Amino acid sequence: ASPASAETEILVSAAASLTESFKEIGKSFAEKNPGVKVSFNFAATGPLLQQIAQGAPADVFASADQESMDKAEKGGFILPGSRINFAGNSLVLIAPVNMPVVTGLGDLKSGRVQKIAMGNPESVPVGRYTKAVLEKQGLWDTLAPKCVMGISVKQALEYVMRGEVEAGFVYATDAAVARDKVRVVAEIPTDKAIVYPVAVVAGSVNKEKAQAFIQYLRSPEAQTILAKYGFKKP
Amino acid sequence: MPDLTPLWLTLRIASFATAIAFVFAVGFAWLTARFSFWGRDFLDAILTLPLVMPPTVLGYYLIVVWGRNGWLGSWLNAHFGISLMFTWQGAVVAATVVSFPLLFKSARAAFEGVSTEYEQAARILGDTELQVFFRITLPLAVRGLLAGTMLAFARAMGDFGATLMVAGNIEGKTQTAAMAVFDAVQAGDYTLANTLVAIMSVVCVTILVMTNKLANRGRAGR
Amino acid sequence: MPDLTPLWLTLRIASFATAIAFVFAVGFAWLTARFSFWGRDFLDAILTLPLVMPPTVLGYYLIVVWGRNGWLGSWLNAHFGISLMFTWQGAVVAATVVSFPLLFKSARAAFEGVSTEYEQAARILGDTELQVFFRITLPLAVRGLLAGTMLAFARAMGDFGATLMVAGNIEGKTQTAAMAVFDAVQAGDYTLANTLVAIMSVVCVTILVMTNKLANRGRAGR
Amino acid sequence: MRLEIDIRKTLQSGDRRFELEAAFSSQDDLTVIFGASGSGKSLTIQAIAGLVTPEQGRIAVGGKTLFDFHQDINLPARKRGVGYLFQDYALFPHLTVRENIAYPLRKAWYLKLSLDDLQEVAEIMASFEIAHLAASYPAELSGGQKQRVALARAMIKKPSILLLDEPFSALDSMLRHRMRMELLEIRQRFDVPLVVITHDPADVEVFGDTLVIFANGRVEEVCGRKKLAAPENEDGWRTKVCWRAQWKKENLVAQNFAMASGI
Amino acid sequence: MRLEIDIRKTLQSGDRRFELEAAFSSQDDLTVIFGASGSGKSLTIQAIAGLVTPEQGRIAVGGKTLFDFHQDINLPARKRGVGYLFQDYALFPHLTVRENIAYPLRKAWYLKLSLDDLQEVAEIMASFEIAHLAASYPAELSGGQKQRVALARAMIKKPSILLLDEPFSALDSMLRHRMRMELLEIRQRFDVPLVVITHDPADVEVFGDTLVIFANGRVEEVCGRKKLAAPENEDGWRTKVCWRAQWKKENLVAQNFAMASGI
Ligand SMILES: Nc1ncnc2c1ncn2[C@@H]1O[C@H](COP(=O)(O)OP(=O)(O)OP(=O)(O)O)[C@@H](O)[C@H]1O
Ligand SMILES: Nc1ncnc2c1ncn2[C@@H]1O[C@H](COP(=O)(O)OP(=O)(O)OP(=O)(O)O)[C@@H](O)[C@H]1O
Ligand SMILES: [Mg+2]
Ligand SMILES: [Mg+2]
Repeated sequence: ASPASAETEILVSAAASLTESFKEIGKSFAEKNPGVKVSFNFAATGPLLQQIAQGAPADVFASADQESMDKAEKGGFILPGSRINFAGNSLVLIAPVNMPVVTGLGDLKSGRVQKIAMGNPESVPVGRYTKAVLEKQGLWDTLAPKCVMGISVKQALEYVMRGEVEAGFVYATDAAVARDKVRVVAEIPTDKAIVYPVAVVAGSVNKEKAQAFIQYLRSPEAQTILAKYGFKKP
Repeated sequence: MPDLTPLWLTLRIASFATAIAFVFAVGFAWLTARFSFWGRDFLDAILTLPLVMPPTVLGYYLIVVWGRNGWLGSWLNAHFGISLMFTWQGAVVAATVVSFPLLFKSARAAFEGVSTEYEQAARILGDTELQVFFRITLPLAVRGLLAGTMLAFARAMGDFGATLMVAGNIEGKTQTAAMAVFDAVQAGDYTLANTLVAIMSVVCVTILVMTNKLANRGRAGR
Repeated sequence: MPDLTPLWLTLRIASFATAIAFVFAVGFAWLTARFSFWGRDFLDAILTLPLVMPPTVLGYYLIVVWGRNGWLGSWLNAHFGISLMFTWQGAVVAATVVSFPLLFKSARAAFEGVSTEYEQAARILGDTELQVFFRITLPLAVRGLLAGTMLAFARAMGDFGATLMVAGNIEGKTQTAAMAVFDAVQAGDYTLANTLVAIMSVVCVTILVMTNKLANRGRAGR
Repeated sequence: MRLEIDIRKTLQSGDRRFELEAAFSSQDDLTVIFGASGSGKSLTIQAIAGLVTPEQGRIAVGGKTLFDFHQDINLPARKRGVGYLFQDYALFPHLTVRENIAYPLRKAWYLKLSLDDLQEVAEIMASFEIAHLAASYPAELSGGQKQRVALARAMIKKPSILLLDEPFSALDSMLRHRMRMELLEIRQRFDVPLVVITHDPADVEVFGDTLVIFANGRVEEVCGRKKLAAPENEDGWRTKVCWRAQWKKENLVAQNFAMASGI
Repeated sequence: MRLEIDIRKTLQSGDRRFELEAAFSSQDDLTVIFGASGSGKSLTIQAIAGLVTPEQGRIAVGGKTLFDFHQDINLPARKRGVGYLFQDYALFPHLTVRENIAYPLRKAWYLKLSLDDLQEVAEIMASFEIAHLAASYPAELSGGQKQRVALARAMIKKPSILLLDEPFSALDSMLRHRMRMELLEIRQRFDVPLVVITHDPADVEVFGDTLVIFANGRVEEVCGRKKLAAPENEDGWRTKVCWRAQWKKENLVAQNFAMASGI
């Protein structure tokens, strides 16, 4: 922040899937809090965490999964006690609109389903959820060879949208964006609820403002915006 | 010791991609280096463009073209029943596209550095244009070509975004070393990441050093 | 018309990165091209390595080194109070690293293509080694250097992974064109993505064509 | 009639402009082109070889038309069947001496040379005294050695005409003498006409059945050996040279006079 | 005593091995090196210029030691202050004729030439008859034109010794004559000793105050003009040349004899 302007700036490192909703929330937050400017750094959760671990000057860290936040907490990168959950999501099975092959989880085993897109369980949160579900259903071992692991949930969505795969696992919010190209076959209940945590970064120099932003995420205004993009209440 | 399948796959993909890129790059480079035609600089710039695109974006366009429903891909699928998506051949296509500009530019500069006098001498000695090219131009441009080939090979080995998009990241089938490293870094498994990077580096350095040595051995005076 | 800030930023970053990479690449290229020393091929291979790493992984290593807690970064921070993380200068560092190998390899091949006879003639005419380099070697290697510079510039413009890691993706501050395109593709906004890609391509082609034209104008006979 | 040439060509370099208007014909097997530096000699034989395309005119060798602007004939260099010795040799730097000389014989790309061909290469290397250099690269040769290799390479395919651009300039006098005899022998054995550019009056003497004198891009004078011109105006050096070429060794006094003034 | 040289150097190319053992000294301002092709002439003057580093021995010019193996002296080429004319000219292809000639004058990189320097360049171009070529690039020159440009470039800095590797081979006889006179004049005006490699007996005549004859990498014979050796064994051509160089124009008969046998 430059000393010349009275404006303080907070930098929010947020998961890529929050891009549209957070941009909107940022605007409405700024309206409510004159003198505060919110900037965003959108990327996959993995890089965001690495950046924070290496001392990136972020003030707020909004992750798409609990595990990354756990790591951040364990590493001492976030302010203890500042962590809250602000949104929820759900896992859905989708298929291209013009491909009627898949009607439920059970169809995935069929020979007519050659490829299934999902996030990479090793690095993408949605992939971890998907893998857990499939393992619990006893489908993982059969389906794993068919699975195409995207580096991001968006990549999995892309494959489904372009009809390169017969089915895919993404978040409900992603499916909502591509409503005209993909069809939601089923919502898949997950063991652990899919909730997005947010926290103040330990190295932040604007801790109060950061805290204010986090609080704002729980406000009705912010929740309305999040709902608009398909997010659930935490 | 981590699983080395991705490494072999990477080497195979990179080799094929470099070979294909070589043929096209040398062809275009020769064309632009030896003939002056309208729009030559423009063609040159267009052929360099793949370098400017973020690989993932390039991958996206590759799917649009080569995907099962892409305009070239659907034709391939309809007439030959083949699809490049999620196959290592698809990875080759992606790696070829990303490494092509490197070879093309190097080759063009190399060809332009060959004195036309030698080519003229060869013509008088009875060579056709094709013979001139293979017996004189190509061998005399060998340093630049080699540098370009090594760049292209390294780039093809390291490509991640475009390859991933086209070939998917299917373990044991299309997962390349770059993807494995990426996964490890993403997953925060730095020990694995470092090991993989170390192995990749050693392999790559070995290949580069050996190529250099071979090239120097086979090189003529001057 | 989309916001063009990322484009200007990209051009600025790419220009700085290319300039820095040029200086180092030319230095190392000259060293490896003109002197024969133990481990030369090895050094050459090491300097090509950044190309083999997936950019994101490279970015990871970069922040390990340059981050505020990194071993070079912490020193910078302690002594000068500056940090490269999330600044456009950081993006320059990342783009420099990814584009360096392209310039280095091209420059080395170009220098090796310069006949040492001209250098000897210049020495007899009273030139110091430095003068020989600037007045003879460099101008005679101009084609290859130019090709390498254009490659490096294009690569720097298109870099995504490494730059993102070091500089972040902060709109109006460190978001480059490549990131904007990537974001647009991610958001499924293909119209925006295509527009951005089209603008980037036009800008890049214009720059490349103009560079080529300038170079040809300023070129000597032969 | 073995060589007919009548061409025009304009060369531009910045403001400087060079106009070549070369027209002469030679019925003899030995033609020497003589003239001041920069007068267009090299350009003319490059046009015969097909390295330079004239803007106008006609070139014919031994009745075969190589170039004719009006008939739209322009044989590519490889089909002209001429031998050419470049002024700076143009030896291929990536090939050894042996490979350079064998170059025109090896038409398929990777085929080994036949035994006959190898024999031929060995013979020509021996006769040019470069057999010991067979495995060296051009960069490792002395100036005269390069020139002999280039000569051997130009001659190995028995060309229908042999164009030589200052073939002996880098040779010592012993070798020069021997190479001249060698060339004359080859000329007779294979009946190949020679066109020689030279600055050496001794070459004019030996090779100059027809002497063509260039000045400023134009043919100033053509003297056939048969046309026994009287030495009328002795003040022009060209006349002296012509005259000298015609009278050869028979008139030593004249030769000495030419030598003394031409040092 | 202006030039002293006593060096050894071995060159290897594949199986072929060339051993240079050059030892001679010359008190005269004009030294001609004569000898068969590949006998080591070019290598020797390259060693004087500092382009080739001998394995052994000593080189001194005008009392200044340029190389001494035992004293561990090896001046870099740029400090030797010699002028050198390359056998294939080595004109810088990216510079025009004027820029090539002005090259040694322009020491700071981007500085303009001073008026004096420009004047000097213009003068030397005029005296070498290449003023009209000033803006051309080397690739646009004829063989002889290249050579004159190279000579002008080597001479503009008034070197302490001027080494010439077959300086006139590509020139026509008129020009050759004039260039010789030009060189001799320069030599006298600036008192710069010349070392000339040549195959032209006329050069031997004009420049050969000391004649050094090379054969197979060794100095076969050194004849000073003063040492009036009797022409004892006339069967060796070298003797003839030496002898001829000594007797010069004074003995036309001998000259003719040498000419006839040396054609
Ligand atoms: N780089 C090299 N490697 C091996 N041999 C070499 C090398 N350079 C020159 N030679 C050999 O050294 C010998 C002497 O060469 P040099 O150039 O001094 O001859 P020269 O007397 O100048 O002959 P010329 O009159 O033909 O120019 C030659 O036999 C040549 O082949
Ligand atoms: N590419 C070119 N562009 C412009 N002028 C040229 C070019 N090539 C040659 N010239 C000019 O054409 C003229 C004739 O050149 P050419 O090489 O035929 O001369 P030459 O008679 O062979 O002379 P020399 O005896 O010096 O070799 C020269 O004045 C030369 O400068
Ligand atoms: Mg010529
Ligand atoms: Mg020599």
